[in-house]
Amino acid sequence: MKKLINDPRAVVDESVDGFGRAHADLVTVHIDPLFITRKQAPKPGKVGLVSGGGSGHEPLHAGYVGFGMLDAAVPGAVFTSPTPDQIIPATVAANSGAGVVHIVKNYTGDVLNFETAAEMAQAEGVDVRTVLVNDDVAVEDSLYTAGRRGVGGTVLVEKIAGAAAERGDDLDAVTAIGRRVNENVRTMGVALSACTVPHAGVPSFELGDDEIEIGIGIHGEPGRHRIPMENADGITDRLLAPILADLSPAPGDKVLLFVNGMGGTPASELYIVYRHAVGVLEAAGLVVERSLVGNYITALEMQGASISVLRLDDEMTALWDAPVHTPALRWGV
Amino acid sequence: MKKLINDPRAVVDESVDGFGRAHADLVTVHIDPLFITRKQAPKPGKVGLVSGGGSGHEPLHAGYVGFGMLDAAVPGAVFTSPTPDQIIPATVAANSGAGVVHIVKNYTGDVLNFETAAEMAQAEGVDVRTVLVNDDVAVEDSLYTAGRRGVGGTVLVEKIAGAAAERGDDLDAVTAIGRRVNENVRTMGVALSACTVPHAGVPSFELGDDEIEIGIGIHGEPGRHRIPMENADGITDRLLAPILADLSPAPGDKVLLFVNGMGGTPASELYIVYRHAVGVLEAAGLVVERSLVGNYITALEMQGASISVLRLDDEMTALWDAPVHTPALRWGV
Amino acid sequence: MAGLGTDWAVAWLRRSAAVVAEHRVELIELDRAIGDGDHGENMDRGYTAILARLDETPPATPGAAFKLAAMTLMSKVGGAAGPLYGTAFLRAATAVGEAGTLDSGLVAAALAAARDGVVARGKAESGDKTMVDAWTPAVDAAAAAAASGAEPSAVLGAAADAAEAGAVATDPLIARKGRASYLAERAIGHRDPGAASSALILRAAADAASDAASGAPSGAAA
Amino acid sequence: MAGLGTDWAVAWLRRSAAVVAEHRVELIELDRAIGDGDHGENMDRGYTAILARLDETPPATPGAAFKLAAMTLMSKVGGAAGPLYGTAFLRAATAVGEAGTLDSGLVAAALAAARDGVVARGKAESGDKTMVDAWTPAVDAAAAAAASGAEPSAVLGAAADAAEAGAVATDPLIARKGRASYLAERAIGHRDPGAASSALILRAAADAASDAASGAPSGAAA
Ligand SMILES: Nc1ncnc2c1ncn2[C@@H]1O[C@H](COP(=O)(O)OP(=O)(O)O)[C@@H](O)[C@H]1O
Ligand SMILES: Nc1ncnc2c1ncn2[C@@H]1O[C@H](COP(=O)(O)OP(=O)(O)O)[C@@H](O)[C@H]1O
Ligand SMILES: [Mg+2]
Ligand SMILES: [Mg+2]
Ligand SMILES: [Mg+2]
Ligand SMILES: [Mg+2]
Repeated sequence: MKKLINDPRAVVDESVDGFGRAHADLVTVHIDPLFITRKQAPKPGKVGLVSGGGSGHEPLHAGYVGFGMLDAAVPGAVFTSPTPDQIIPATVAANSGAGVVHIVKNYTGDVLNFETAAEMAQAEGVDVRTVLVNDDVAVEDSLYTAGRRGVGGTVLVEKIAGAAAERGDDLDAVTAIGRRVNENVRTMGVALSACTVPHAGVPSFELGDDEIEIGIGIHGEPGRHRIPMENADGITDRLLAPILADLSPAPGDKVLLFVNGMGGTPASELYIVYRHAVGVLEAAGLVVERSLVGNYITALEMQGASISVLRLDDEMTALWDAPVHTPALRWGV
Repeated sequence: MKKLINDPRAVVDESVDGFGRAHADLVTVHIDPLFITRKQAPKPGKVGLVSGGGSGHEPLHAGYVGFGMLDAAVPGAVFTSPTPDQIIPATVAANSGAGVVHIVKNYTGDVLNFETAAEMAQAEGVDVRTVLVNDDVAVEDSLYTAGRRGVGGTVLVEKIAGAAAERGDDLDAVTAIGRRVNENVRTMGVALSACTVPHAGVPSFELGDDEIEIGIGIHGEPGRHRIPMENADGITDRLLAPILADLSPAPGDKVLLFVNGMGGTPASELYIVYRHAVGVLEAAGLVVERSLVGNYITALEMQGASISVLRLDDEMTALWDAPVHTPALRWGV
Repeated sequence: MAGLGTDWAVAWLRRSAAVVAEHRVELIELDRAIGDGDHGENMDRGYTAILARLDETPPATPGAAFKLAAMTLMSKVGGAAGPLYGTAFLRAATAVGEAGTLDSGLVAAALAAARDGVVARGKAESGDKTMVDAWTPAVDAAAAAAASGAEPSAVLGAAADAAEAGAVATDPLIARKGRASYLAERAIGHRDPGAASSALILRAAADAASDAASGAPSGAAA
Repeated sequence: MAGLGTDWAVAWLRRSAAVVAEHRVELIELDRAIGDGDHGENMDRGYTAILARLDETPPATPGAAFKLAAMTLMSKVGGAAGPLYGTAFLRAATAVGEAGTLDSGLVAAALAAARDGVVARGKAESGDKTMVDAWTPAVDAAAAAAASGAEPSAVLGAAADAAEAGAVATDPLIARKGRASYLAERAIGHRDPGAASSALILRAAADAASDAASGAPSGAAA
């Protein structure tokens, strides 16, 4: 294992510390328990947005703390959900009296820890709602599993719900729009290589020189199918097919196309995937109204990508376009 | 070799095509010969900025085409400088009558091809100046080599010269500020792994499981020293020492600290490097006034990083802060 | 019939910490195969923190020791295992109340309460390939042993035996909860990491009890 | 004494294309060792384009063939090699002018002009571990052969022999120009890729000339 780290157990603390210094104009890092809040206090009366999860998915979530997106982010250990003693003070800090929305990716650990924290914050007088993100179509049979995972769609939920909160929507409205985004987004990923969790020191799974994992998650957990390597267009087809089957958009629908890098994929390859994905969506009669291409929710240095398709309505598009100013996403300001 | 590509020889064409589609609001892709121009025509009378070089360093250069930065970018084959027949029309397209600045990284291929193109564009009536970027302190002895390479500093030259052109500086002034940035920036890189050029199909060099290359360039060319793996703080010290020795800043100097990922390095690791680098610079009495952390000039999927330190003056800081709106760098707009 | 006191409870936690540290890599490997490779690290971080807190604020009753463990695991482990083990210890603490020593019946009741806590939080059923598959046989064996009049240490011994068998029995299962559920058939042939860590912890409880019964110094590492 | 005509010039370019394609991986490997691994790919791309243009607009004189090669290599190769080879062929075209056939003196003069073009553009000296180290011995050998009254095909044979020896002689050198210069001592023991491709191309010139002399079909691949 070769990584630009010092003590494997200090990776999260040191990285968040560096992040806080690099973006001191935007965020404040609180230590022990560890969480990150917006530097500029949000407008009084604004609904607070808190998200969090295991580390190793940077820029998610701390990179999205700032104007028009999150009020606080709670990083756990690498690939391990954070604990209630972190989530509770983050929730309290994000509450200006209008209540707080937890944006939680659907993993047992995240769900259980946020659930506990929400109960306890509620007991401290904070009105907490939860938007559960479960957009990963790789998990086919949700009756007999922990349910679909929250992956790429999380970024879109955070952006759009964040814009709704910023414009002054109330707790019910922000929760509703967050859920609406989740209901309209589907994601599927592929891994060309595994990633190595610092404290484990060995790759999280083994892939042959000519194998890829279709339906990979963002934790280096194995995917659903292992197949021989294919070219980018073929892989893109394989990712889009279950997305479109599940979302079943109608011809003429407007969509946001999000091609996400897993951390170790050159931008040039993401654009090759994007290129073919646009073609497939257009051939299906869809209108690609908005796009996002880059490393926005990663799995350490994994090589691979995910594709998310979000069916837009006019309100979502307007909220997507609304100004945002965070370390990792910025426009209009 | 596992990559999200189709035909290895179509990598640049397909990737630029996808890039053009994803950023159709900002750029226009011209094919055969291949170059990229700004969508929104620059103000008449504005000095044009053109850069280019081998592909594989994305987002450099096409990602920096847009308001406040480049007017045109010219991508070569992967790690191969572009040819005059591409550079000439890009130069003509960028010329609004006020002349054009070529920002050229100091590699024999880039220099020769841009030189030829400049002569020929000049013959077609375009006033062309060249800013040569050679910030890489890894190349020690420039008398007996092709000279220092242009690396991370290129991004800073493009941003700051781009802002000068955007505010209306004339050809001499834009050239001068570009050169001033180059004179005040030093960079040094490290590779933890090699990268694989698509058409070559094998890694550009072999590194042992416990070896790293200090002084790596951005083409997968070998670095200057190969040493056993060290921790992030130790590596950061090794990169900063020659930078500071060569730049010899005075205590109290204001600097911009740029920690750049080579393509396959997680953001968390870049922040760990950033954290220690800030400490070293502050201990040297420097004031870290501005920062940039992320993948801005890469070498395909190489794991590694580079550190650039730019000694700022007030004008450079103001131009750095000026609004920019490109696919890869955006603020203030 | 010797009841198990605070010394035992503390010894159990210390011994668990040692055992978890010793098996850290093994638990990571199990989780790497069908999860995300952090279970050993998570548990080790949690129990290391327990050791520190035991030194800071030594508990006065077994119930207080369980509560200390619950709060520490909840706040230091994260992931799925943190809230599950946290809830388990919290329910166990409630089950034993203020009791200074635990007889066989109370030991069995504490284990049952712990298991119920895991089920209440995680909603897993037996056969879902989770830690419940170690706990439920352990609870059943403990209840049977207590009903037949066994000593507390024998009750824990029976629980540990059953937990170990239960962990082994997760090998052929398809997971229906937790991360391993994403793998469907591909989880077959792998042991559930949480079931494995549960067996280790229950064995530590039994070993701490035998040491206490045989008068060995409490708190000795395995 | 048979001069070399347009047929020979075209045959040279076609044969070069075949040889470069055949040695593509070898040139990539050489460049991978001390450069950036693209030289074989760059040259192959350039000569493949030359083949296409030869079909589109067959040149009428050797000079026109050289000019076609110059423009194509300049616009398709990129990197350092593109402008260097482009300039070489451009200067060679100028040196031979409108001549319909090239005698030994003109062949030697064309090679000298090509070499001078490389030096003018790249500013490398002999011993800098560049393609100049193949060209300069080739130019000297060609001049000597022409002065001693050798046939054009023998002039090219002498040039090719010298270029091959010159390429081999780059092995022990430290590079002072191009990418390999960044390596300092670490370039020792590796052959310069541009010198190697130059030797291949000059050998192709000689082979095309022997074929022409022996009446073999022009344009045959090696
Ligand atoms: N719903 C559940 N009910 C009971 N146990 C569960 C449940 N989900 C997961 N587990 C247990 O948690 C273990 C994984 O713990 P850990 O690796 O620490 O957390 P994570 O899965 O969040 O990485 C599994 O091996 C399993 O025994
Ligand atoms: N200044 C120079 N003068 C002469 N030849 C040079 C010079 N610089 C580089 N070369 C030649 O170019 C070759 C490399 O070509 P190529 O790999 O195609 O370009 P690049 O170095 O841009 O990747 C070298 O092996 C060397 O022979
Ligand atoms: Mg985990
Ligand atoms: Mg090159
Ligand atoms: Mg786990
Ligand atoms: Mg090369």
